[in-house]
Order: sequence, then structure tokens, then C-alpha cells
Amino acid sequence: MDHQTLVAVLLLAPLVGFFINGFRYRKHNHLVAGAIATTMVFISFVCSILLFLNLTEMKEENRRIVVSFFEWLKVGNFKAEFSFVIDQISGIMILIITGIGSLIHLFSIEYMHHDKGVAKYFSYLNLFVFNMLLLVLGSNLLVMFAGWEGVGLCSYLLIGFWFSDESKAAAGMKAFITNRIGDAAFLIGMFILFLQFGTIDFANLNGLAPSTPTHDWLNPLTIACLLLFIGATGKSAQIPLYVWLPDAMAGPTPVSALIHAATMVTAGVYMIVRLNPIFMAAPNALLVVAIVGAATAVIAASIGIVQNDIKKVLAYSTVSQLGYMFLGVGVGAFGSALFHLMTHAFFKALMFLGSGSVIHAMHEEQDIQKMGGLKKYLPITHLTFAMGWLAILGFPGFSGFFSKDEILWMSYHSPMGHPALWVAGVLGAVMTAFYMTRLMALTFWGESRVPKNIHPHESPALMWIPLVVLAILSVIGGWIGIPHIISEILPGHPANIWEHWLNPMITKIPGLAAANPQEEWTLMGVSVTLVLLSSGIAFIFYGKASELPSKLSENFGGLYRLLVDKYRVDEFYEKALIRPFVWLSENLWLHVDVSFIDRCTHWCSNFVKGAGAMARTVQNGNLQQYAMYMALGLVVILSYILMR
Amino acid sequence: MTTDAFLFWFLALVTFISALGVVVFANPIFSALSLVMTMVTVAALFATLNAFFLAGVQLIVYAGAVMVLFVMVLMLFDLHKEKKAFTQGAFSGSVKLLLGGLLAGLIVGAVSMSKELYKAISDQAVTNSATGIESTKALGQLLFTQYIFSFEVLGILLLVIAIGVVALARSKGGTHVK
Amino acid sequence: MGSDIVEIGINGIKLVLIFLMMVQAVPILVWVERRGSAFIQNRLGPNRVGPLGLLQLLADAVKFLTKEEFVPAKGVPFLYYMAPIFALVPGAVAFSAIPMATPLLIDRFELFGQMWGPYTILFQGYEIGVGVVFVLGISSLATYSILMAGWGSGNKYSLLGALRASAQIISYELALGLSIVGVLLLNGSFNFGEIIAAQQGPLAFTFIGHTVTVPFLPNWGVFYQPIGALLFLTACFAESNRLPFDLAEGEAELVAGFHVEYGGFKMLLFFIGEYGHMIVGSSMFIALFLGGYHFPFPGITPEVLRYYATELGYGPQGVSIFTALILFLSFFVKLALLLWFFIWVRWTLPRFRYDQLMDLGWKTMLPWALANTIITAIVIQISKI
Amino acid sequence: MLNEAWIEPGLNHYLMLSAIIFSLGLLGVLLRKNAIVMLMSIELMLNAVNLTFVAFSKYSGNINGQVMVFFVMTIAAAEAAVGLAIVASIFKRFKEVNIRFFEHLKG
Amino acid sequence: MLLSTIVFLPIVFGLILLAWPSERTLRPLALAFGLLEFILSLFLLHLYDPSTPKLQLVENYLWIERFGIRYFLGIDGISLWLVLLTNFLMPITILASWKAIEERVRGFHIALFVLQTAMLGTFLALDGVFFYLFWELSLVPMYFIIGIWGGTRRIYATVKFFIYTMFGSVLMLVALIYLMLVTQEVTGQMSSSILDFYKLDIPFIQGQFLSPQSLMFFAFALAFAIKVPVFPFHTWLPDAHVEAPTPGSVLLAGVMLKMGTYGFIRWAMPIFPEAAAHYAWVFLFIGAVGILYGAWVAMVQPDVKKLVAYSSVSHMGYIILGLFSMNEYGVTGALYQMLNHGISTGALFLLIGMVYERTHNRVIAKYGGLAGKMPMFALFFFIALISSIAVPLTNGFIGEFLILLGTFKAYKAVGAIVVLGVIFGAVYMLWMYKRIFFGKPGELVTHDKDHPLHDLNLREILVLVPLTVLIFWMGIFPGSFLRLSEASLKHFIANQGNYQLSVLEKESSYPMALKESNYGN
Repeated sequence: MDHQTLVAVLLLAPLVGFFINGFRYRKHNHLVAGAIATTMVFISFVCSILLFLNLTEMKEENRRIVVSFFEWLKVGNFKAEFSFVIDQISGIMILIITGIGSLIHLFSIEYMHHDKGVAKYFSYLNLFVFNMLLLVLGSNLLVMFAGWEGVGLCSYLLIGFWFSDESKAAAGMKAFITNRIGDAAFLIGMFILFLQFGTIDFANLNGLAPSTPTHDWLNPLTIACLLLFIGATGKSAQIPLYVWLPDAMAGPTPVSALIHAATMVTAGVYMIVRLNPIFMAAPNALLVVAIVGAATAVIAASIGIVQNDIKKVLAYSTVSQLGYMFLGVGVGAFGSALFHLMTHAFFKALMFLGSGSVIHAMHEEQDIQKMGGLKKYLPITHLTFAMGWLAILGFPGFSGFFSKDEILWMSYHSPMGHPALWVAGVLGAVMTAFYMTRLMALTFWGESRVPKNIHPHESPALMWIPLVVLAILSVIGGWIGIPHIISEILPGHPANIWEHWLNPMITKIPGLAAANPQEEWTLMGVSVTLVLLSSGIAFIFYGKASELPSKLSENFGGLYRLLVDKYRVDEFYEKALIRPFVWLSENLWLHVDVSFIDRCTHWCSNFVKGAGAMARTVQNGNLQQYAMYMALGLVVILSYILMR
Repeated sequence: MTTDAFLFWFLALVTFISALGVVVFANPIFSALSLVMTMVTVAALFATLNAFFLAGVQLIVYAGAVMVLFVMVLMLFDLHKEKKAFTQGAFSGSVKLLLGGLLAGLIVGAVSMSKELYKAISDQAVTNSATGIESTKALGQLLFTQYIFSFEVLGILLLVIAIGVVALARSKGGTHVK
Repeated sequence: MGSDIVEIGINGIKLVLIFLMMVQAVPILVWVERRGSAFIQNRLGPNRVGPLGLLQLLADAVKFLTKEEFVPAKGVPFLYYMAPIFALVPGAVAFSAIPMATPLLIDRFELFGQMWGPYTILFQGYEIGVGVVFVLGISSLATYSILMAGWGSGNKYSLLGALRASAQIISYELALGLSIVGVLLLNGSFNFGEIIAAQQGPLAFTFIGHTVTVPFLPNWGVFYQPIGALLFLTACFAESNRLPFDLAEGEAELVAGFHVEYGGFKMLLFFIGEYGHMIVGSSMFIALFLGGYHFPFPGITPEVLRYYATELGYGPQGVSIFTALILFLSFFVKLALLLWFFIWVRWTLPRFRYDQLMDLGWKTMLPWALANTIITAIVIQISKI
Repeated sequence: MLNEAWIEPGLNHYLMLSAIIFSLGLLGVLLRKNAIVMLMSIELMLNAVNLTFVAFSKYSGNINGQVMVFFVMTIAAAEAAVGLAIVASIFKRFKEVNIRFFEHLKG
Repeated sequence: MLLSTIVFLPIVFGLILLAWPSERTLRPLALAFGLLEFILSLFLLHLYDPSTPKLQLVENYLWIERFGIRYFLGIDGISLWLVLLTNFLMPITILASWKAIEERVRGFHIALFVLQTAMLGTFLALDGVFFYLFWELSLVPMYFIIGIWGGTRRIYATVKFFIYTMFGSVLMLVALIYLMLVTQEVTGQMSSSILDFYKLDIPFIQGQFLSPQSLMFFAFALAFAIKVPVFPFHTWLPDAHVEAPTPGSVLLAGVMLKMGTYGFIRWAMPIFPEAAAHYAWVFLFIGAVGILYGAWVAMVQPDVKKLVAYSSVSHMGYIILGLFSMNEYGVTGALYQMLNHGISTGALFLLIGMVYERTHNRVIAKYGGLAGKMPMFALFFFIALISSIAVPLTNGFIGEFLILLGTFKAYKAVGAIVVLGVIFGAVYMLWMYKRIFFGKPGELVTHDKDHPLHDLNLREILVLVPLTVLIFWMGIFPGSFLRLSEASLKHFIANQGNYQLSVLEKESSYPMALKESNYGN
């Protein structure tokens, strides 16, 4: 098969699945619906692998597959083709998407088997995969934007999948609208880039990116990058637009795993990586990205500490991990960020699915306070979850360790980084370790607090097979990007495949000094030590029934409440943005539209009516008076003529 | 004083008196009869102006038909002498009187002062005066050539009015009856 | 009126004579009517005063003049008195406009030591170019005397009678007017003189260049316009409020119509007015349809008469007087016959109902008259080709 | 003033006469309460106008004036008929021909 | 003759309906007529030569010689799609009124057909007076459609609609007459042909409002602005929409509003180029304000139809903005958005009408959870909604994207502000969608004994499917539409200061156009 067909199949297979399941939306058979959807995504996955293999066979200099289907929009100079590019970056992305996607589809079959709208669910899921592929494959900003909005739409549909629950529907809306804010900024960023470079094609844009970075804040490039980053904050749940992601947990858990952990939320990172030459030309924008990323990493992690909903914890964890990615991007470590994106996709998907398994076992119970000791009921889930836990912790050897450490190291080492960023990163890592351990402890370990009426049970094979696969990936996924200093001490000196693979696509950080192994070791050691310490404390706190947490929360009551209330950001937005706008709208409607404009028009009509009424008094029906006026006019005209 | 002059002044006097009668008679019947008189004298004045056909038509149409209608209606309504024949209001009445007087005065004054008009037209007047028969013929020819359209329109108007009047007259009790 | 004082005087006297002629015809007509009705009804009629009751008129006159003068209490005296006087006017004025014979020529003669003349005296009151219109217009004024009488009497019967009469007159005036349009179209003139002159000689139809002459018939309008003549005659009956159209007087319903409060001389004046109408109508009919003062024999034309008069040795003045008198005789005979026809009809036919009357006027006569007009116009237009 | 030229009737005389009659008619319209009398006054005014038409027609030797008179007469007759019909309608309802009752027509 | 046929055929249809004896077959007949007209107008696609900006298929006859008024019909890339949109929506409207209109069916369809003629005439007439004739004619049937078949406050709404729009058009008439007089002054022969208007050089004095060109421009612009309607003149629209019956709303939003924007692009802007350029800021301002204002006010509307009506205000603001950005992106986007709005808002009104037929209520608060009862309906509604909020791959995105791009290119600040409209558009639409379709079943949805809430039937799906197909087709293959308008729009942009049009001579290119026609992409 040639590339065009492959790409077409890759893209269209999920779309076909969407249509098939969409037209059977009334059917309840979860096996049929799931089989169709999973097959379709699996076909995509196969295509992805084939394409990826094709890619590897190519020469490194022009390792890219470009497929153009038709001209989408052409007006004047603006030209956007419906074309797709598969290169080092998107090649990895499609593998992640379709691979993890098919696993999650598989998982969903059992998970959703009670649900009546299972066909609808799978059709949405397929549509999401299609849009996500559109996003990552698009060879220009417009196609990317199509996917960008499309995934938002699917996210909206899937979050609000159980729409009869008002709060879930509201969560979907919130997600979409928050994304929309980012999208609007994205659009303007796109406009600026187009007006600046006259193209929106990635290849051309990256080629045209100025080699000398500009340090002007008001430079169009900087502004464009910042705007694109705002778009990314929306999609990737960064400060200040991260608020939708925790709420998005209202959707079915596999959805959270696929969309809100593994794929969609990483779109922002992907976008920046995709445009890295442009961003490199605007270091100020990257500085903002790094700061925001670090801040998000810390703040989200701190909120995660006190959450009791298993999915919320994971959600904040996702936000926090995404912050790491942006931190990495911000300091110029695009490869590391993408690496973390991949490993995160593995272990976070794993953990979400694991949590799904737990929730499934607990009959839709999500509160970790009501769990505990599930290890013995759910052995496979526990084991796999633990793998994820270790990975996210950054336990040496696990995938998260390599990627996270790389980012931390770069944030310190890169000329664009700063020790403060490293500190923030480590702080985040420490807190991550704490709450993750807390999650493990409260869920799986310790004594059972499960309510009497719930009888947890291990999930069926269709659910744990994906878990196992992902767990393996979480463990070994990082081995393709082993840093030099570690590979040096390892037998066989495994090469850093990742870095090598991505190298041509990533702009070099200007002025990057050679790595000092001693320094690197030290920092690594510090962070790992702190992380282990933190998880140890957490284990002590929560592993056994201890009084310590409650004491601590009593002592730091204010801080605790603030954390529980998630820094009251939602409330702040509600008060500062939503309410004023609704208030403004209502007042505009009632006071401008109804009371002013309409009143003006009524005033006009009343004026005419009044004038008519006044004139009507003259026209009182007294015929003789009319005649008199006529005579008067006659006399006046006559005398005027005569006197003239 | 020639016969023409005598005839004119006599007719003018009668016309004036009868016209005044139309306005001042409190009994509408007398007003109507005065108006008939005015019509007849105006017809006679037409005759003095060589418009014999018009004089005849004036008699037939006005005196013979229109005024008969008036008189008949008046008689049918059984209207006697009115106590208040004129509208009330001394002020508006005097204003109206003044207006009427002013109008007449202005026109009469203007006409009597405009010697040029009189001269310019009257010079060619006598030479051009047509006899009755000729003027009738000319009238007919004009009416049926140059003014044929107006003539037809008038015909349609009359038809419409005839129908409308019948409808109006047959309606019982005017517009306010449900 | 005339160029000098004598001519004016002669014309003035002529006017008075014509008026008197009309007025004086009335007593005779009354007598004829009474005797005629008696004859028709197979009884005697007035036969006590004078031979054949001829002096009955005088006796009546005396009686009328000596009757009591009164005004109804609720009446309007002015109108009450004016009405009968006014009744005379239209008839008299209209009658004066109809020529009764060829003009008289008067030679130069000496009077008061001055030479006068020559004059041409018309055998009619005055000549008006648009005589037909004038007559119609004047006769339409006749309604007013009726209305004045009806209103002035202060009596509801008389008022109703007056309203009936005037409505009837107005209605039939339309048919009357339209019925003679055909004649006017044929002759292309409103002038009686021209119309009468066109009717002399033998009957000769001209149609698209072909002329058919009927030597034994006169060239009268009635042969060209039979429908017009019939309509005109009928309308004349209605106009003069005579049977079968005397709804205004309808004794059974309205006592005697508008003149119920009148008696004596005033009543006589109304009679004169009515007969005046008859005379005017008849004269017009004669002038328009029966060849005017021309003889019914196409051979005897004014020229022939003049020729005979010259043969008899008269001068121009004598010739004109001779001719005029002979022709007037012709006119007079026709008039008398027509008047007799009026009387004859009155005592022969029953009265219409009022709605029948109106139906006849508006729905029968008016359309026929219109049709007659249109057909005549078309025929004339075709014959001109 | 009363010289020969003034006594001989000319165009001016007719015009003045018609002006006076017109004004009288106008006064009738303005002052009389009886709607029928008002209609009659309008007829009076129309007659005055007709007189000027005929006078001008004669003194300018132009027959068009008479044509106008003919039209005016027709219109006047129509107007009188309609006016009387309306008056009759009003009278049927109010038993009055006072012009003030016509105000009810304004609806 | 094709254009004349297209314009006047609906009137003929109306007359046939008037005389049609059977009440029962009235609707199918009307539908057949509507389809016939649509098919007829598809011939335009074949006959139209997209390679030239010249006026095509022209019919130009002198009508009133004394005033130079012409019977002048012609088509170019700008009016082509509007004509097709009109004819496309008409059969859909007729089909949609199947159940919505119960009374006076005959009159309703006649009104529809008269309206169609008026709208088509407005788009095709190229003579000032002729144009004005159709412009005003369009008011009459709509006046009756709202006034007879409308809701409870229909009289108020219809009078408001009529007087508002009439007010503007009267000013336009004055300007039109002035222009005609100017043509007389310049050429010696009075003319109301738009081609002559284009040639005029009306004096424009910078910075002086009372110069002829500015006044004329604003006279025209006001008429169009009220029709569009832009921000301060929009209050007739919500009332009219709320009271109008569904088909009336569809045509009002779908086509009649476009008459205003079409007027701008065809009349106001090219005839008065300097004034249009100089006062563009006014329209940018009110366009921008209208977008945000419409969105905000729509957000808090309790009535669905009113919400969509205000969303129309918002959307029409985009079109105005696109037009006055005066670059090819903006103008192309504006033209495209005209079509989009016709389709997406038309679809929304149709959908609202369908649910209104079932519940007889439009208050948002009384709905809720409708998606569970009527999934098909929810789906179609969602598709129309995403088109309305400009999600990529739907038609709305293309239009809005181009408009925003054009605006941003011309005026950065305005573009940046207006992008907020994209956000608020999503806010009010999704909030409304949430309140109607999601959450607990509302009172109208649960207590459905009187009005059984069955899902869409075949007829309704038939109504919606063409619109849905178009929504995606136009979103994915905009080229197939823009291709035909490209030459005209390019010409429009390139000759901004001195716009001229000429008439394409007799179409010898007919077979060629037929050969080249390839509408796939």
C-alpha cells in the first residue's frame, strides 16, 4: 500500500467506526459495538506501525511522509491543503494515540457493558481518535486546528456522556468553553504567523523561522507564540485554564484515560514541539511557558495532596505532569518534553484504567476514603497500578524516571532554565510522590474501609489485559531514552534512541554547555532521594491508620482548606468572570436592548403618534373650520401674490 | 346704455341678490329656491356671453336636476325655518366674514386694478366672439377629440358615483349600525 | 331683440301675442277636453252655457275670479302664491322658442315721419341657436312650481304629490332628452329652424351613397326615428303629468296631488301650465318629427306656396305673409290633432302604478333611448363611408 | 367712476361678479350649519367659477373654457349626488342635518 | 430569459396555487413547485462562467424611458450563491411548514412564493429602481406571514418589522433618486442602472459628513444596516423571529437578512467607495459591538428562538465586519458566512419549530433532558449548533475564520477583540444546549401526556438532511463554492476605489462552461 492509502485508512478507519456505531446508536450490545470500534482503531494502529516502519526505513535527512488529499481552503494568499505529514514527531504520536487508543477501547468494552448508550460511546471514542489523528497529522496549522477543535468537541461529548446528570453536562460545557478561550487565542496566533510568514504550513513555517531569537516582548513572533501557548494552556490544562480538567473526570473513566491523560491534553505540548523553531525564536515566550509549566506542576500537585476522589487525584496529577512537559518545553528541552509525554501517556493511562478497574470493582465508588486494602481483591490491578505508581514517582529504572529527570536536569542545565525552575520541579516531584503514595496507600494498602454492601472483585480479562500491556510499557517505555550518564554505566551502553530519533526535528538550544556528569548525578540523586523520602512519609501517614494527617490538617487549617478548595480558583473564576458576564448580559439585554433601544424606538413611534395626535386636534371634524383654513390659505396666497 | 349693458346689470343684480339669499335665508327651502334663481340667471349670463349651449346645459343639469334633488331632499327632511341657521361663535363668525370679504375684496380689487388684463384680452374679444351654434359645434368637437379621455373618465366617474350613491342611500341607518 | 325701437316694439308685441295665444288656447282646450271626454265616455259634457257649451269657459272664468282667496294655515304664503304664477312661465317661454311658420318680410314703411325697415319678423318668439336645448332646459324648470305648490300648501298630500310629480319629471326628462338625440344627430343641429327645414320635400333615405326616394311621403323625422318619436311622445305625457302618468294627482291616493289646496284662479293657472306643457311638448314633437310647419304632402313646399302667391300677384311682403299664414295653418292643424291625441289618451288609458311608472322610465325607455341613440350614431357613421 | 367704459360690461365685470358670488358661496360654507345649505353654497361657488370660465372663454376667444365648464358641471352634479346621499344617511340616523353631526364620520 | 424565469416563476406558482381547486394537494403541489424552481436555478451553475467577474445572463431592457429605469437582471459570483440559497431553502421551508401551518394554507404558500420572487429579484436586479421595487416587495409577504401565522404578539412584531425596515428603505429611495439625478447631470440621460451608478464620481470631502457621498452612503447603509440588522437597529429581529412561524423565521434569517449584506456589497460599498473606506470604522465598530453584544444578550435569553435571533445579530456582525475589512479574506468570508448563516440558522429555526410543534413552548427553562427523549433531534440540533459556533469541518468555521483573518489583517485590535465572539458564541449556544438537552428532564419533557415527544419523523429528517449535508460539504469542500465567486470577489477587492462592472456578451461559452463544470472540489 502506498502512503496515501495508508494515511487514508489510518484516518478514515476510526471515522468509519464512528459512522457505523453512530447509525446503530440505539443498539445496546456492548460486544458488537466495542468490537467494531476497537477493530477500527486497531486498523489504525496497524497502519501507524506500517507508516512508522516506512519512516524508519527512510534516510534521516528527509524522513517524512507528506500526503495531500485536496485543497481545503484557498483564498488569496491563504492556502490550506487537507494534507498530512508523518515525521519523527507525529510518527510517535500516532503510535501513542492508536496504540493506547486501541488498548483503551478494549478496556472500555467491559467497562461500559452496563451502559445503554454503549454504541454512542464507542462512536464518540472513534470520532475522538479520528480528530486526534487529524490534530497530530495535519501538515498545517489549519488542519491541526480542525483536529484541535474536533478533539475538544469529542471531549465535550464524552465528558457529558451521562448527560442526564446536570453537573456532568456542565463539566462538558466547561471543558469546551475553556478550550474555546484557548482556541480563540490560538486563532489569533495563527493569524499572526500567517501574516508574518505568509504560510501556515509547518514545514514552511519552521523553515522560515528566524535563526536569531528575538528578545522583544512586542515582537509579533513573541505575541504569536504566547497566543499559541494560551491555546495550549486551554487544551493542555495549564494555569490559568486548567480548571476544566478535574471536572472532566465526570466522563467515563476510559475516556479520562484516553483523552484527559494520554492524548488530547498533550496536544499543547505536541503543538509547541511541532513549532519548536518558531518558539525558539521567541525565548521570552518560552520563558513564560516554562514558568507557567513549573507553577502548574507545583500548584496542581499541591491540590492533589488533599483530594479524596481517586480520579480527581489522577486529574491533578495529570495537570501537574503536563506542567512538567511545559517546563521541559519552556527550557528548550523539546525532546525531553515529548519523551515525558510518551511515558506519561503510558503510566497515566495505566493508572486511569487502573482506577477505572477499581471504580468498576467498587460499583462506581470513587472516594478513596472508602477504599483501602483492595490489594487482596484486585491483585492484577494492584500490581499494574503499582507499576504506574513507581513510574510516576520517577523510581529509577522506570519510564517516568528517565523522562522526568531529563526535564529536571534540563531546567537546571539549559541556558534558558534556572535553578528556581529546578527547585519548583523537584518540589512538584516530591508532592507527586506524596500524593501518589497516599493514593496507593489509601486505595490498595492498609485496612479495608469498603462499605459492607460493596463486594469488590477483580475485573475481567478484557479489562486487565490492557492494564498489563500498559504496565509493561510503563516499566520499559523509558529505556529508549536513557541519558548518557546512565548509559555509560550500564552494560552495553544502550544508545539514547529517542534523542537520536528526534534530533533532526528539534532546534538546538543555543549556548548549551556540555553536561557536567557530576552535577547531573548530584541533582538526580537529590531529587530521587527527596522523592523517596516524601513517599516514605506518605506511606507512614497513610499506609497505616495514623493520626498524623488529621493532626497536620488541624495545625495548618487555613492551608488545608485552601488546598481542599483547590485554591478557590473555580470560585474566583465564577466571581470574577462568569458572574460579571452574566450580569453584564442581563443588564445589556434588559437595560440596553429592552429599556434603551426599544424604548428609543417606542419613543420615536410615540413621537409620531403624539405629533399625529396634536395634528388631529386641528382635524377635529369640524368641516367649516377646515374650509376656513382653506380660505385663510387662499387669502394669504392671494395677498402675497398681489403685494409682491 | 345698450341692451347688453342693461341685461348684464340686471342679471348681475338678480344674481347677487339671489346668491345673497342662498346664504342668508334661514329657511333652507328658500335658500334652495334662491339658488335656483341664481342658476337661472347665471344661465342667462352664459347666454349673454354667447355660450348658449352651456346655458341650456346649466338649466337642464343644475336647475333642472341637481337643484330639484336638493329641494326634494329638503322637503323630504321636512326642514323648516332654523332657529340657529348660522354656526355659533361671534369671533369665528366674524373672522369667517372677514375672510370672505377679504377674498372678494382682494379679487375685485385686483381685477379692477388690472387694466392690462382687461385690455389685452378684450381687444381681440369682440372680433372673435362666436355665434351660439358655432361655439356649440366647437365645444362638441373639442370635447370629443382633445378631451375625449377626460370625457370618458367623467363618464366612468358618474357611473361609479351613481352606484355609490345608490349604495349609500339604500344602507339603513348609516355606518354605525351593526 | 332688434336694431331700432320699432323692431323692438314689433318683437315685444309678438311675444305678448304668442303668450296670449298659448293662454287663450287653454279655455278652448278645457272645453275640448270636457266635451271630448264626454264624447269618449258616451255622455254629453258641458252644453248649457252658450252653443255647445262654448261659453262655459267664460262662466268658469267668472267663477274662478270671484272665488275666495285663502292661504292654508300651515302653508308658506309666498310659495303658495308664487307656485301657480311660476307654473305659467316655463311653458310660455319654451313655446316662444318654437318656430310656427316661415318668417315675415316687412317692407320699408313710414311712421312718425321716419322711414323704418325693412324688417324680417320671425314667426316665433325669439330665435335661439340651440333651441332644442333651451326648450328642454326651460321645461325642466316646471318642477319648481310643483314643488313650491306642494311645499307651500303645508299639506302632506300635496307635498307627496309634488315629490311624486317632480321625481317623475326628472326621471322622464332623461328619456326625453335621449330620445331626441337621434334626430339631433341626423340633422347635426340644435336649431329648430334647421331641423324643420331639413324635413321638407319627399322622404329620401340616403345610405352609403344610395338614395331611395318615396315620393308620396314627407321627409319627416318620424320616419327616420320611429322609436325616438314614440319615446318622445310617451315622455311628453309623463312630463306634462297627464294620464296615464298622472300619479302626482292620483285622486284615489293623494286626493289631488300638489294642487289640493288650490282653488279658483290659482287652480286655473295650474291648468294653464299643464296645457302649456302639452302645447310645448306637441310643438316640439311637431318640429322634430312631424316636419314642423311643412305640409304633409311633399309636393307643397314653401317655395311652391311662394310661387302661387306671386302668381296671385302679391308683392314680396304679401308673398311672405301669405306663405307664413298658410304654413301656420298647417302647424296649427298638426298641433290641434296632437292635443286631441293627448286628450284622447287621457280618457282612454288607465293609470300606472308608481313603481310601474318608474320602471317604465328607467328600465324600458332609457335603455331604448340609449340603444336608439347608439344605433343611429352607428348608422350615420356607416352611411358616411 | 360711472363712465361709459364702466357701464359697458366687459371681462372685468364678469370676473368681479363671479368673485362676489364665489365669496358669498364661501361664506355660506363657512357660516351655515345646515349641511345641505353648505352643499348648495358649494354649488354657488362652482357656478361663480363657471362664470369666469365662460367669460374668459368669450373674451379670449378660446372655447376650452367652456369645455372646462362642462366638466365642472358634471363633477358638481356628481358631488351633489354624493353629498346628498351622505346627508341622507346622516339624517336617517340623527334626524339632523347639522354639519356638526358629520364629525361622527371621522370614526 | 433564465433569470426572468427564475425570478418570476414563483409568482406564477402563486397564481396557480390561488386557482388550484383542491386543498388537499396544495402542499405537495407547492413542494413540487419549490423543487422545480430549485432545479431550474441549478441550471445557473451550468450556464455561469466562473472565469470572469462580468455580469452574466444579463437581461437589460429599457423600462421607463423618461427616467432611464431599466428592466435589468444579471448575475455574478456574488449573487449566484444567494439565489441558490434562496431557492434551496424554499422547498425545505415548504416541507417544514407541513404541520406548522394549519390555517389558510393556500395564502401561506402564495405569500411564500411572492416572497421568493421578491428575494430573488433583490439579488438579481441591477437597476436601482427595479431593485428597490423588489426590496420593498419583500416586506409585504413577510408582513403577512408574521402577521397572520405568527404568535401571540404577532401584530406588534410585524408592524415593528415593517416600520423599521421601511424607515431605512425610504432613505435609500431618496439616495437612489439623488443618484439618478446625478446621472442625468453627468451623462445627460437619467439612468438608474447600477452600471451607471458605478461610473459616477460623487464628490467626497474628507472629514465632512455632509458631503454628498457620505450622506448617500449612509442613506443606503442605513437601509441595509437595518435589514441586516447591525447592532443598534436590531431590536426588530428578536421580536419578528419570536412571533414568526417557523418557515417565516427560516426565510427571514436565512435569506432576508442577507439582502442587507448583499446590499452593502452590491450597492453601498462600490457606489460610494471613498465614503465606505472612510467610514469603515463605523461599521467595524458596530459590527464588532454587534458580535459581542448579540452573543452576550443571547446568553441570557429565556426563549430559544430569541436566543437564536440574537445569535443572528452576532453572526451578521461578522458579515459586516468581513465586508468592511475590505480585503479578500474578509469579503470572501462574509459572502461565505451569508450562506452559512442561512443554512445553520435556518436549520436551528427549523429544529426549534419542530420541537415547538410538539410542546408548544419555547421557554428554555421548561426543557431539559431532551436528548434522552429525542436523540435524533438532539443530534441534528448539535450539528446545526456546531455549525453555528464555527467548529472546523463545518461551514461556519470557514466563514468565520476568513472573516476573522480578514479583520485581523486589516485592523489588528478589532480582530483581537472580535475573536472573543468565538468564545461567547460557544458559551450561549452550549449553555442553551445544556439546558435544553441535558440534565434532568424538564417539565415539558416529563409531562408529555398532551404532547407526546416522539423523535423526528421521516419528513422532518428529510427536511434536515440536506441542510446537514450542506453544513459538512461546505465545511470540507469550501472550494467548490468559493471557486465560482472567486473572480467576482477578486474584482471587487482589486477595484476598491473605482469599481466597475461590465456585461458579459452573449454566452458563447455555454458549452465550455458545461464541460468545465466539476463541482467535486
